[in-house]
Parts: sequence; structure tokens; C-alpha cells
Amino acid sequence: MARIMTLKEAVAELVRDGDKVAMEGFTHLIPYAAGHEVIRQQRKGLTIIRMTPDILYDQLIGMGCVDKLVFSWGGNPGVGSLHRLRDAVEKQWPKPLALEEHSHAAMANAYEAGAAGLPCAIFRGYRGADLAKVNENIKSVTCPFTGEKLAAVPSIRPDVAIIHANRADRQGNVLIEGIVGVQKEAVLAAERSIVTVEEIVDDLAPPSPNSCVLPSWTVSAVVEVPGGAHPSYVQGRYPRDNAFYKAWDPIARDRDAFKAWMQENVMEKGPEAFAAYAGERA
Amino acid sequence: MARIMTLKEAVAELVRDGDKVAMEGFTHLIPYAAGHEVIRQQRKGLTIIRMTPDILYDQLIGMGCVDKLVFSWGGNPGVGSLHRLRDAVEKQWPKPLALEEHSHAAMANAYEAGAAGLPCAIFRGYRGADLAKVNENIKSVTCPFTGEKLAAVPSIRPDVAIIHANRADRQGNVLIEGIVGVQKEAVLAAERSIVTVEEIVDDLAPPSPNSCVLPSWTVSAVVEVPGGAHPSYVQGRYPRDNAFYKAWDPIARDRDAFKAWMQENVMEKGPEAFAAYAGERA
Amino acid sequence: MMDYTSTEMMTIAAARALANDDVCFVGIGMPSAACNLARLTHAPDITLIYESGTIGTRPEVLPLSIGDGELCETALTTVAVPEMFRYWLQGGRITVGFLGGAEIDRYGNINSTVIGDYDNPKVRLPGGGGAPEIATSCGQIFVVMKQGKRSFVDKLSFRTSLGHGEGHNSREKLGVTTKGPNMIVTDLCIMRPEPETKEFQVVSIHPGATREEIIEATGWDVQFADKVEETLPPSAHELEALRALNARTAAAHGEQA
Amino acid sequence: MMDYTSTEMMTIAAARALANDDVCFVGIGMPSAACNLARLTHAPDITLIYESGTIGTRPEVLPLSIGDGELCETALTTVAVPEMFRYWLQGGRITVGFLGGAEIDRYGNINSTVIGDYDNPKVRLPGGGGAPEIATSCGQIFVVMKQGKRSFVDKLSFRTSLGHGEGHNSREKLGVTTKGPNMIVTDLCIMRPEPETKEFQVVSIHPGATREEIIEATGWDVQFADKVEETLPPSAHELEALRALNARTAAAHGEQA
Repeated sequence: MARIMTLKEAVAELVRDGDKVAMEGFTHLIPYAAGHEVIRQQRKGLTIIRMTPDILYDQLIGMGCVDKLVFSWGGNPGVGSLHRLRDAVEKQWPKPLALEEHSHAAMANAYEAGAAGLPCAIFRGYRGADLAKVNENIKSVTCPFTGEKLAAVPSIRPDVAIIHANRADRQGNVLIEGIVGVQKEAVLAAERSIVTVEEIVDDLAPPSPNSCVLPSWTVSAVVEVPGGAHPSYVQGRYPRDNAFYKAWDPIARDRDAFKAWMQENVMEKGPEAFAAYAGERA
Repeated sequence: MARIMTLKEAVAELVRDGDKVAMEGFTHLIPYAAGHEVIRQQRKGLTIIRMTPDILYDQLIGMGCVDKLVFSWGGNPGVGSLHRLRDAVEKQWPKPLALEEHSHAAMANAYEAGAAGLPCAIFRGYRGADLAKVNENIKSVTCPFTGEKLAAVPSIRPDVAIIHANRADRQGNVLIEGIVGVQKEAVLAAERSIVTVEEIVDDLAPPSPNSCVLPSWTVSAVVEVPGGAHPSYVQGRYPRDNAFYKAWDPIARDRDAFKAWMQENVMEKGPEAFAAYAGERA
Repeated sequence: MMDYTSTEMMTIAAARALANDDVCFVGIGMPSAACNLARLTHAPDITLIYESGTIGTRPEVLPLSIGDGELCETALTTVAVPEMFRYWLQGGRITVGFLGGAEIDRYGNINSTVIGDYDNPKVRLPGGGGAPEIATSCGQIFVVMKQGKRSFVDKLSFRTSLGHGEGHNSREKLGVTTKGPNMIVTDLCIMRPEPETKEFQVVSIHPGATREEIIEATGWDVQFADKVEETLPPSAHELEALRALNARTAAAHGEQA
Repeated sequence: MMDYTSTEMMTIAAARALANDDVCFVGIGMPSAACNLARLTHAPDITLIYESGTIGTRPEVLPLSIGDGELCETALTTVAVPEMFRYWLQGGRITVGFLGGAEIDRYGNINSTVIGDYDNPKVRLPGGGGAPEIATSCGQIFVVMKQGKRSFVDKLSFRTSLGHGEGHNSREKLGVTTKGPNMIVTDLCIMRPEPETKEFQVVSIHPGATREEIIEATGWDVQFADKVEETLPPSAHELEALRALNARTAAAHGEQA
């Protein structure tokens, strides 16, 4: 059964130095508030996993929390580079960053295999592409029926998955809706999980019997953090803050500007600051 | 784009002698009306595929349409045996029936792999079980990362998939809701498909952005057949006719009783007879 | 004390073995009755999962099939069948799976496929369905079956699902890390695997049943534990809950007919 | 005739190549503009799919990211990302995929990973995302990129996604049965692969552009087809639709700011 906790408690108990952490969200529902709490609690030596690392992972990397990044596309969508990521890879600032790079298809399959309890995923991929030459976690298996060679990657099994969701009920059951990404898989694949939600309600009221729901007993902690996905968005509540994504570019380009911004907006703030971005349920 | 057709036209054009046919439905939404049309049009030499063949497949087998059955559980749920299936296997009446037998996990994975365009599925299965000894389509692959031996089965790629769904819109987009089984996978894995629906509406109106929807361009034919799942059921419209399932047992036990029932209720009827079972949308 | 039938005793004994935090993969028939009885008595928060995709379901009446509408309507969520077998069963989330079959042997291996030769069977049974992977993926397996010489056999015609194989560490040798069949509840008694050999032995006899009856109803030379208990008879509360459930079920199925 | 920019010409030329029955795997930026322009002009029923899971989406304004709320709100349905890559992309249901990148070579191989050495890069680019499998799973690939010597290169630093490999039957030798890159649309011209060698050659030059400009903007010894056409300039209808789309987009993104 999920415990309903404060964000500070949940991160303190469930995210540990050296953990493999997946903070997922495919543009939608990115767990910014929870990621900031990880930064505030100064976790170190993390391996962070995500298909589409964006500003949040830029912040974790720039603040020195991260040893390794597992990813398939790392950028500021529609804007450009992640400058803290680039600075770490190109100039080892604030410390060297190991990369394990995959394609989206590989990562999506690896999360799916992790949720399914399998050691690896197979798919038709990487044909004629160079990534297999620089990533020893890309191998192959041969179909025993057709002889076709298929790509194989290890399943993703995070120590802890962190996601943001639309809402939860008081028992800790979680509803994810809209662009659901790989969040369900990330939680099911992980040993532990933290789910921040816009609100905790009496009745989960999924709109369809087939809605994407995580039962309480598959989640470690549920935390109510209204606005907790900002500058990402929550379908039907508040839109993506595209202006913030654009404004991040000059902040992240400069090490001092970055540090100053993080000090003011993360280190000296708490999850309650996100409430300013929360909208009303449509 | 799906064409909106009559059932007679759709079966005449899309189901051919010798086809591999998957008429899926996991208790819910079993395509009885469409299956009866296949019997009326006297298709021969079919390979019929289904996880849970029930009365409909008993009828197809008893009427001599079938050469081979691919399945994982063949019975009358909560009642007992399928007597026509047993008669074919045990006494070759009306003709011999080849069996390819799997577990549910294998079939579910094989449909999933078929929808995913893969030649095979891998899963952790059949350990210590005898089926692998009598089914040459159960093989194994070795995980290249852990060395674990995993079961492998060929993906299911039907020539034609036939399902019944809750509703479609006039463009031929299909909504499946409730116990969705493997129907989406069966259609996506198949070369051709027929979807019968309770009603065709102006606005599909899926209740959730993540509802189970088959876009029109993934379906060959959509046919409106109210009540077309009877004696199976349609969530929110009409309940499972449990009394019919129980009443089938004595009919199917006797070859003559079976033939008489089929003559009267299938050969001399048409899909419009199912309308009597259709309920109002809840 | 109230009168009760041996079937009621069997169902109640199985229900008692379930805990409030169990996640059960429920089969139709006896297991469904036992799981829902547990939910309606001592384990109100137990999670029931049916292979049709319904998770956290709380049916008012027992389903006739594994996919009755009642299961979906009262479920927390309903997933597609491939997801059920991949994320939920194979994913290792199920603590207790229920199995039954036409034949079981002393090590809890089960046959639900054929009687006689596979290619030329005397009786073609429905087949294993989910059993081969339920038997190896769930934390432990409970078996609920009426006891008799034709079903409790010395040698299976076909091994549909793995129990403890040939006994001892058979499961480990196959790389299977789950506990396997850990209890057989019959209309006469409760059996548990002997810790070393893994052969099922009688650990509790239902009130009114005798050792002689059990020996007579078992196709192998059945063993009894050093200390055999008498099964606690059904309490009034258990019997009332089970009978009310059965009555609701009968009424619901009758109404639909 | 109306004035127009080279970016408008590029977008419109790409849009024209799309048919009403195409199923497009759309990337952000130029491809998104081209696909939606096609939908708003000659291909009203075209199916647009974004890798965020949105199928059959009909955005009123262009998304900034691959997963803007607009895409989900106007989609026929939105699926999980693993399903998107398994059932929809790998399943072979996409007729046209769009790709772009930092570098492209004469065979349509693309780099969006690094400039320089992989382990010690001069520039770390965002990475391939969906590109490796988009390049091999879609029926054909269209590339939309501004032309220049630093992007149209003789030799890639890294091959993120397969085009025609080393030319000729490179794809077949890798077991890839899809057509691969079949058109490059730039701000200067349209290129198509020479049928035999698969080297991209100029088949149509946009009004106002010259062979010299194209040669100057290409890092390899670019070839011209025997018959090179002049690209039809944007029609008033095309320009109006594109500008209205861009205006709606600017207004929407501005409002949110």
C-alpha cells in the first residue's frame, strides 16, 4: 500500500545516494517538484534514466547529483541544447558524466521489459546505426523460428521511479491520463516509487474502466504537490509553460547564472512554491 | 480506411477457405454473429486461433469448417467441456482436428508480438511443463545479458481477425471498452479484419483520451450488428447469457441435436436475429 | 454449531489461508468463492485479480466465467490480457495463485490437458489456460480440489503445470525461484508439502473426516504429518458470509436466465 | 504572385509530397509544419502520429514539443510510448517518417548524436531519439533540412540513423526492406536518390535558387539529375494556410507566456 507522505519525507526515505533513478514524463507530467527535492537533499552519485531528459535533468547534472545518464534524446524541446548536460560531457563540469545512450524504441522496450519482469527486451532496431558500436548494452538475439537477428537491450530496473500524475485517491491509487508516456512502466519496473499528484481526492473516478491506473500496492509513496509538474504541464489543469522552456536557455548557458537561479528557485524554496502554477481541474 | 459493409459482404470478401482466422473475445465481446456468418457461408479448411475457444468455436468445429485449432483453454466456462471439440479430437467427427496448444501467457505474448510486427515473442514460461514436449512451436532463446533461458513462440499473424466492439463512428474508428482481452492485438496482427459493433454513431466519444481505439485505417470492414455478441455480452448494454451457456451443454453432447440446432438457429437465420438480444446503451 | 457441507468446509479452509495484503490470481469456481469469502470476512483489503484483466475487483456475486461484466464493473482498473500476463503475472506481483485440475500428484504437479495419450487422448480436457505460468510466477500456489482416487493420482497423464516436480529441489533445478504449491485444500483435509521431500502430507483433517477416508480417496500412499490437527469448523460468521454470497450469486444468475 | 521566404518554400514543398492516405510519423519543427499544412490544404484525412503517443491528431496550432497538450486533446487516441514504438512504428503501419539532424551525407545517412569523437565530442548533440528505428520502419523517409556545407557533409561524425548506407543495395544487405530516405527538401532544392546508386541528386530547384548556390551549400560533389525541374512556387492558398497556421501558433505560445 502506498503511504501518503510529504515530499521531503518521501525523498529522504526512498531516494538514496548511488541509486538508479528514473524520473519519467514524456513532455507531459514531468516531476519537477520531486526532482527539485532530490537536488535540495543533495543526493550524490545517481544514475539518472529517462527517454527524454529535459531541463530537470539539466538541473540535476549541473548541481552535481549525477554520475551517469541513461537516455535516448537529451534536449530542450523546440529550443535547443541542454547546456549543463553539454558542459558535463564536453568539459566535465561540475564533474564527468558517463552516458549510456539508446534509441527511443530501445528505451521504451527496456521499460516495458522491466515492468514485465524480464531480463531483456527484443525488438527490430539499430539496423545500420552506429549506437551499437559505442554501447555494449546493445546486443542481439536470433529468432529461433525465422533466423532473423533482432536487437536486444537489458531491461530497465530502476531503484526508484519518480513520476507526477493527475490525481490519487486516499488509498493511494493513482490515475495517469493524457500523454501517459512510460510512467506506468517506470513505476512497475522499479524497486521503489514516488508519485506526486495534483490532488488527492475521495473518489479516483477514472473516466474509463480501462484508464491508466496504478494500484496503491504498486506504489511506495504518494505526495500531493499541486503544480508539481511546472514548467511541464498537466492535461486539463495547466498548460506547458513554453515561455519558461525558452527562458531557460540563457540561464543554463552560463555556470554562474545557473547556480544563482538554482540557489534562489530550488535550494531556497520548497514544493509549496509549485502551487502558484497549479490550475483548477477542467 | 475501414469500409462500412453488411456482414454477408464482409465475410464473403474477407474470409477465405484455408485462412488462419482469429475470432477473439475474452468472455466479453465474442463475435458470435460474425462467426455464424462464416458458418453460413460454409468456409472450409480454416485454422482458427483463440486463447479461450468457447461455444462459437465448438460450432465452427462441429460444422466442419475447421482443420486446425490454435488455443490455450477450450471449454464452456463454468459449465464444462466443449463436446464438439472433444468429439473432433477424440473421435474425428466430423473430421480430424489438428491442435496447436499453448498457455495463455504464450498466446497473449504471441498476439502482442504479432501486433508489434515481430517474428516471435519471448517470455518466462513453460518451465517444468509438458506442453513444450508436444508443441514444436515452443522453443527458447537465451538472454544475452544474464544467460537466462526464456521461452519463445512464433508471433500470431492471422489472415483475418474478427472481433465485436462496443461502437464505431461513421469513419470506421472503433471503440473497445471493458474487458478488452487481446482484440486490439488480434486486429493489428492480422492482414485483414472485420469488426462488428453494437452501433455506428456520429461521434465515437471515447470516455478517456487513452481509451482503447482502433483507428479506421487499421480495420478492413466495420459492420453494425446489434446484439452480435450474444450469448457473450457487451459491457453496459446486455449481460452474459449464462443460461444459454448452461443450455448449450446438452445440445452439444449429441451430434443430431447439435446439427438440428445449427440448422434452425444459424443456417436458416441471419445477423438481424441478434437484434433481439441487443440492449440499450446504459 | 451450524450444519455445513464438505464443500463449504473446503471453501472456508481455503479462504482462511489468505491475508489482507495478499494479491491473488483467482480462478473460476472454488478459488473465486474462497477469495471473495476472504474479502468479505477477515481480509477486506485483499486484492483480487482475474486473468481477464480485472485488477482489484470486488464482485457482489461470483462470476460464472473468468470475464463476467461484474468483475470489470467493480474493478479498480481493467487491463488488456497481454499486459495482465506480462506486467502483472510475469512481473512477479502476485502473492497467491490458485490452481485446480483433473489430476494432481503427490508433488502438486497438475494435469488439466488430457487423460491418456496426448495425441490420441481418452479424454480431451480444456487445457492449461494460464496454469503453466501461474504455477511458476506467483509467490505461492494454493490448490483447491475435491479429493478422490481418480484425481489424486500416483502418476499424471500429462504435466500441465509444475508443482514440486520430482520433489526435493526440483523447482530450483529448473531455475524457478517461487515457492510453488504450498497448500492443497480438499473436502476432507488440508495438505502441506513436507519441507525436505516436498511430498504433500496431511496436516489437518476436517471435522468428521477420517484418516481411512483420506487414504481411500488418494491414489498414492498418502503420508500424514507427525502432528495432524483437526480443522477448525466453519464459524457462524464464515458460513453466513459464504451462504449469502452463494445466494446472491444464484439469484443474479437466475435473474439473467 | 506573393512574396515568400525560403523556409516557407521548403515547408510547402515538403507538404506537397504527402498524400491524403499517408500515415505520418511527425517530428517537431519543420516536419510538424509540413504535415499540418498538408492536412489543412490538399490532404484533409492524412493521419498524423507523434511519438508521444498521439494518433490521428489535428492540432489547431503547432506544438513546441513532441508532447504538447494540444496534440492529445485533438487526437483520435493517445497510447503509451512502448505501444507507440511496438505496435505503431515497428508494426509497419507508418507510410512516411520525417527526419532531420545536424549532418546528412550523400546517401541520406544522418547524424544527430555528436560532432567529433563519440567519447570526447566537440559538440554533444541531443541524440537520435526515435530516429534509428524511424529510419528503418517507415515505408519511406522524407528529410527536411536547411542546406549548408556544415550540415550537408561528405562524411558524418556519427551515423545516428541509416539512410542508404554506402549506396546501392546497402539497406537490403542489412535486411531492411523499407525504402529509406526518398526525398530531401531544403531551402534551395529537392533531392531524390538516384535509382541505382542511391546517391541523392538535385531533381528540382526552388524559384530564385541557383545551381551554384546549391553546390556551394553542399559538402560533397553534388550531382544534378538529367532533367532538373523548377519547383512550383507556393500558391496563394498554400501560403495563406501556412501563415495562418504560424500566426495561430505564435498567438497561442505568446498567450501562454
